[in-house]
Amino acid sequence: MSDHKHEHDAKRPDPATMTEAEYRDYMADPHAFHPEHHGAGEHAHDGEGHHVTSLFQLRAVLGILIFFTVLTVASSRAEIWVADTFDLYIPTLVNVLIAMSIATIKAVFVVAIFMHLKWDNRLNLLVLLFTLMGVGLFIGLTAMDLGNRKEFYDWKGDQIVAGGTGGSAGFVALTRSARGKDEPEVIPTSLVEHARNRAIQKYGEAVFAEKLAQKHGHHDPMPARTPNRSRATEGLTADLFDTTVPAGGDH
Amino acid sequence: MSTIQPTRGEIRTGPMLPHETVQKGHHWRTRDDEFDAGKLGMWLFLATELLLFSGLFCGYAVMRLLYPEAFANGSHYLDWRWGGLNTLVLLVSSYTMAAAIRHTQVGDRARAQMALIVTWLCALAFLLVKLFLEYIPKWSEGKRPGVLFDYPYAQHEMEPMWWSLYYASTGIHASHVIIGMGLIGWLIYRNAKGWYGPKNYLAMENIGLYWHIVDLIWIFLFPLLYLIH
Amino acid sequence: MSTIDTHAGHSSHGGHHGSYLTSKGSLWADVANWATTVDHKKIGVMYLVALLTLFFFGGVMALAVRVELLEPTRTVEVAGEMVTTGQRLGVLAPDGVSPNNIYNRAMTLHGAIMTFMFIVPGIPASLGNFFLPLMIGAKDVAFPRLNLASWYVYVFGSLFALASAIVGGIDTGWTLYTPYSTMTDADHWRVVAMTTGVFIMGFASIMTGLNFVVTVHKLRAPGMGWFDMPLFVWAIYATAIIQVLATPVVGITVLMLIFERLFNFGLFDPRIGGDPVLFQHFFWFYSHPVVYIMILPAFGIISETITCHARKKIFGYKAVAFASLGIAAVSFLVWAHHMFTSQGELTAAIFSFLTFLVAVPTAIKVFNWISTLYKGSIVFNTTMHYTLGFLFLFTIGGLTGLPLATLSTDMHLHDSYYVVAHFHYVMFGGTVIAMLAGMHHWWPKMFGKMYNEPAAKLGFWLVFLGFNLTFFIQFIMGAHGMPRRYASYPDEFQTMHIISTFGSWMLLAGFLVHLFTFIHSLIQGKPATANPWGGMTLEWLAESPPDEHNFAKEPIVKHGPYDYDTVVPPNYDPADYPLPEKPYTH
Amino acid sequence: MNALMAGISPKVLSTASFMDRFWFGDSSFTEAGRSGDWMFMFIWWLSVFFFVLLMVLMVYFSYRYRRRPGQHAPVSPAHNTPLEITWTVIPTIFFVVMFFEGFRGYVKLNYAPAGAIQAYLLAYQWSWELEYPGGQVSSEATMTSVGTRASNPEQHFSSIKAPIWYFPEKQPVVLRMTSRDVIHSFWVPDFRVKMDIFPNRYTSYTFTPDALDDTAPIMEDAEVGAYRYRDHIVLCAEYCGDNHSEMAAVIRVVPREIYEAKLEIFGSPRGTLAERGRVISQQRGCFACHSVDGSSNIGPTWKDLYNNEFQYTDGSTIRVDDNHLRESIYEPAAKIRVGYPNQMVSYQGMISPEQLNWIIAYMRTLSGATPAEDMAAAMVDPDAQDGTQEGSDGG
Repeated sequence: MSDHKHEHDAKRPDPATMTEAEYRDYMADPHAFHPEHHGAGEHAHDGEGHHVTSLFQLRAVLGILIFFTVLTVASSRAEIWVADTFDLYIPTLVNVLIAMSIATIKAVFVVAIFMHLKWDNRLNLLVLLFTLMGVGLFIGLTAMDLGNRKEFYDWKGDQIVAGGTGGSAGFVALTRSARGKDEPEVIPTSLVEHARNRAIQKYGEAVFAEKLAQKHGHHDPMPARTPNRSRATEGLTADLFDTTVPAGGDH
Repeated sequence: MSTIQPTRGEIRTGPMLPHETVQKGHHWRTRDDEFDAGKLGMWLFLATELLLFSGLFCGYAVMRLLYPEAFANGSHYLDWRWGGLNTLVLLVSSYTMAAAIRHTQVGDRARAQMALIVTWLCALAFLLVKLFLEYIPKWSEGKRPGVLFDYPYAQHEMEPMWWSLYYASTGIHASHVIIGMGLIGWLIYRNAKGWYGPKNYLAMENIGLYWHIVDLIWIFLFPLLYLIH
Repeated sequence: MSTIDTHAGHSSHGGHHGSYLTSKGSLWADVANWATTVDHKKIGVMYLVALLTLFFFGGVMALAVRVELLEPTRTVEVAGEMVTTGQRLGVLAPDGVSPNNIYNRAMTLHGAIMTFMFIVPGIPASLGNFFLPLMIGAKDVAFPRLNLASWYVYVFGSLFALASAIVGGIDTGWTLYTPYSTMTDADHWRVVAMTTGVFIMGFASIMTGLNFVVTVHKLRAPGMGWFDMPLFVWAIYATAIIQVLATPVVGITVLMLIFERLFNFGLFDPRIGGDPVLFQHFFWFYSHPVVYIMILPAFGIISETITCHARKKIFGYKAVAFASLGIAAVSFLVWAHHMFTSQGELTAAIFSFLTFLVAVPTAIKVFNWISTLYKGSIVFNTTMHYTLGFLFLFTIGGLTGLPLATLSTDMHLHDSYYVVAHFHYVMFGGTVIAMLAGMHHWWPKMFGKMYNEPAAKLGFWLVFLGFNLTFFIQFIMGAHGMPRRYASYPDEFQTMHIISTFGSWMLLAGFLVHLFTFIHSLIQGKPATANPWGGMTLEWLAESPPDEHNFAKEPIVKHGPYDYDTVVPPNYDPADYPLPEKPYTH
Repeated sequence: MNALMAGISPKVLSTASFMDRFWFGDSSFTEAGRSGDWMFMFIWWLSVFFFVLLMVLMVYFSYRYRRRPGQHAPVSPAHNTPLEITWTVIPTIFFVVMFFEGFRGYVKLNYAPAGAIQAYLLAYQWSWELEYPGGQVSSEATMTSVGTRASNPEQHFSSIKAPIWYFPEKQPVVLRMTSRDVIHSFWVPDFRVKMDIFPNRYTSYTFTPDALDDTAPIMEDAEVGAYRYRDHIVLCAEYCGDNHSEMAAVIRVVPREIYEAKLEIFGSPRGTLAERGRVISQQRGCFACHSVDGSSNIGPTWKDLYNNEFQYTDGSTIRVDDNHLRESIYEPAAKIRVGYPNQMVSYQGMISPEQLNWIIAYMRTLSGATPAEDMAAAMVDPDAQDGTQEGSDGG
């Protein structure tokens, strides 16, 4: 680098004498700058060299975005319909992948056209890519830790239990808006159970059961399509291969 | 729709509008430099926004891996129609925002103003749907975050966690929408005064970028919360 | 053959207002002027004052911690009654509060103030703010108003955090680990105030970082290519990237923590099914890169001072510059080495490996600095004392990090005093010492006054020896089995703790000497010339102290920042620095 | 570590080298710990070498090339690619070596050989409770000499009783640890390992204490006679609140027969884990659908269930382990055995996690495991801590 710089010093252009367009080029890369290579018209015009997106383009993008929104909603409804009609359960992973791919396509259109990144300075694209890399590392490595806590002892990982394995409900003194009250309400059980108990107390068992049926009666019990915690799910779910007993949930 | 003609190429008498007399900052060499710097700064800010939300997405991913059933149940509690409506509203507002910038670039101040107002109204519509059709009914049913949870018909132990993440992510997103409304309102005011034109629209461009990021995050939140189960 | 265009003289510049320190007339006019200024130099000085004030508070807490540890706090039986002796801070405890709790609060405040409020903004916001535009020949940073806003946000956030300290302080440890931080002080808002302060200060950090990235990209002087930038600028640039990319994550983390405390959100709360290790991942994703936010600017300062005061071109410019970027990049990949004892084994192995990766560029930098001394012309002023002191202390700090990156030895040393000693060697022996080097190096430029060299050297020796006395013994203590954050401890460590506490007093004496020399310099110091050390970088082109708009005429760069062997420094008498007879060529 | 508490064994500097004493006070008392020490010493001497090299160069250059008035620095190259590559590659090689050696040591420190005693440790603010596989709980404790001022004795401990846990020499031990409130960390400096303890997961701590040699002190015990022993202090290394620094315990390594005699003395007041598991199963009505003798019923029999493979309706074959049992009890519908109806209801909230662990321990004995080598999930009962009734949260 600068070891041999002084040999070139004489040839270095003087920015003080440049036109504005030349100067812009020069600042972009002073070492590569050669005024004779600078053609008029490469850069811009009447002072503002920024891309003007045509209205047609914007409207087209809006149309595409709406189309993909409809598509993603449709795919999610279709999945439920397929499950109800054909007892065919698509694995969650596939759904996630489809929905996220569609969202990514939408995002690319927004970023490229609406946010002008297609015509923008490459540096801004670089900023975005580095950011996405950071996001990926953050989520990826954190999630990886969660999945790999039991290398030495089988029972070490995957044991996250509300209330803690050590104490469960007994010691939990969760308080509902405890602050500022003399006698905070202590919730001795899990939050869900506590809410249910209160409702049963309020309505009585029979009415509660009726209300519960009202809430959940209109749909089939949710199939337990869990990427289950004792073994990883492989391939499509049960009912594709074995139609004897539908794997219904307990609720 | 507008009686005011584009100003480009028009010979006009009278006082100069503010956007025609704007000078560069004293420490900039050219206005182009200033413009590029402003945009670069905005993109860096958008990077911080993405990373801010990445924390929520990370929490979502980890908790979903832990409690998939709770999250499946959770998405069933949300009505995809309202979410979808909000998605459309935000997409349209994103389009009008981009259009406003385009109109300003070609000097059509009146149409830009219309586009900005539509954008603002869309943001308002988004918030109204959010508040009156989502938050208030759900909250009053007892579907609340964390320890405030009081919904007796829950089907899974971890549903309070789902509501925590739902309220955290949509709430932080909604706060961005509110800030965006403030900024767009400011744009409308300044545009009415004639601050923006073909040579001076950096503020509009940057607020536009911000608004598109808000839209972008919703594009991901919508399927994650409403559709995947 | 000075080839930099020097001052064209005051007359050629129409709007010249004299130095940035020139009074506006009345006191009120000055206050109003400083409070509303967008001048990066004034903001830099304001940051410096705010930082040093907080450094003082954090230091007081550190001294309190050391005093507490003078005695192991033993419960002994006196006339049939159990009596606890030596609980020095415990006398401050109100009835019903454990004496240990007072120690825990002091320890937490020391950590929280020093990291979040002093050392993270530290060098970039003060010296960086002042010198980054000067060094690249700009009139100001890219967004001057944002710069001022960042100062106000920083002060506002600090006040939030200090408010929590005034009403009693928090006892969570600066790392705020859940679930302890969500359970402690359950009926009080102190923890929320502190975390809100951290959240607000995050914005200040982002604003500064964003500003610097854009400044470096867009405001370099004509002729200054990327490899003509001084290494301090490279370091600040790398730092700014980390600030922009890492800080938002701590924002969302403390926001979740605040929600956790207000509504028991559950994400980090094991009682509702959350995962406390997830908090640690969130926290360290920010707080490890932050270590490099702290140390990279220090590297930059050392690259400047060692070249200037050894009158020597930096050895391996590109290696040092790329090492800065390399460290910035890798810093995002090593966060979980703070959690070797808490996470899964596979993750631990991966992060151990990545941690060693970050050691490589750091080692390269140290080798390069020492090679720079070779065949130099080294002057032993205070700045050079601090520079060599930095090399000594930082090398210890870096090498003692190796057993912490190694999985098998970290299982023993983690969370012990060994770790405390290690990060003090890096943070204090590295960053603070480098900041002192930078302050002595640039003091004449910032305030136009020279300081008393013998007194400053005395200060150096007190700081240097006091620091080693305080912290070296802690390596041994930790390996012997002394855990961190202990208010009372087994007797066998008492001798070592006493030595450490004596060291902390010596350190205090050193800082008082420096405080004295600086104040003395402001009042009675000799006026400084524009370039008292014969530096080559652009800031020495400006007056001492610089003009309101930095340079009378925009400088145009025609040589590298460290061409001491071919160019006579600007604003300097060529007789003092003759060129060598045979300039080096290929 | 010495003199933390009354009655602890005096410090004996065994075969420790000078550097061992300088850095660690003594050499480690486990094989794995010594290999960690060796690793540390390797890094230490390497660091010393490089540090001295760099500092000698720095001081020499500073002296040799100090500024002399009127003389300009001689010109020298500003970079040297071979040199720079060298000093990049050499540290990298060392770092890679360190990483691999460190990882090997880490595996050694964390992996217990087969046949380890598995004890169950509960940490809470601010003490520990350890339960042996047979259900015994140590009744011996020693007063720490560290403590806090008793300004409010109701709220704070004036001094801490540190429990003494006996373990046999040369016997691999696995502690299965969890916490009741906040994060703690289990550190035995003599063993050179620490491991964090979390409120909602299990972590493990492994050690194999050395044989007691002649340097070990002799304890006169009225009940079991004189024996050699060696004490190792346990400290909490993760900040956990006010009395974090008083959270101590003692691991006392004794000959095997003394260990067994001690366990005999401690007794098993609440029965072994398996016994408790049988009682809980009875109380929760498990035997209405499940048999324990291999006979068929509504649900699968528990006889020879654990650690055997079965077919499931989703086509998979699963070896029944702790996690699977936990899932089957808390979410019975997730996996259905071929040939059995999906009829069981969830016992989430009815069987607490530690009761679940006892049931699993019981199932293990039905599959031929003995309590002593029981690797099944189990946990001390936190209720015992408060002296309240067992199973108060169940139905």
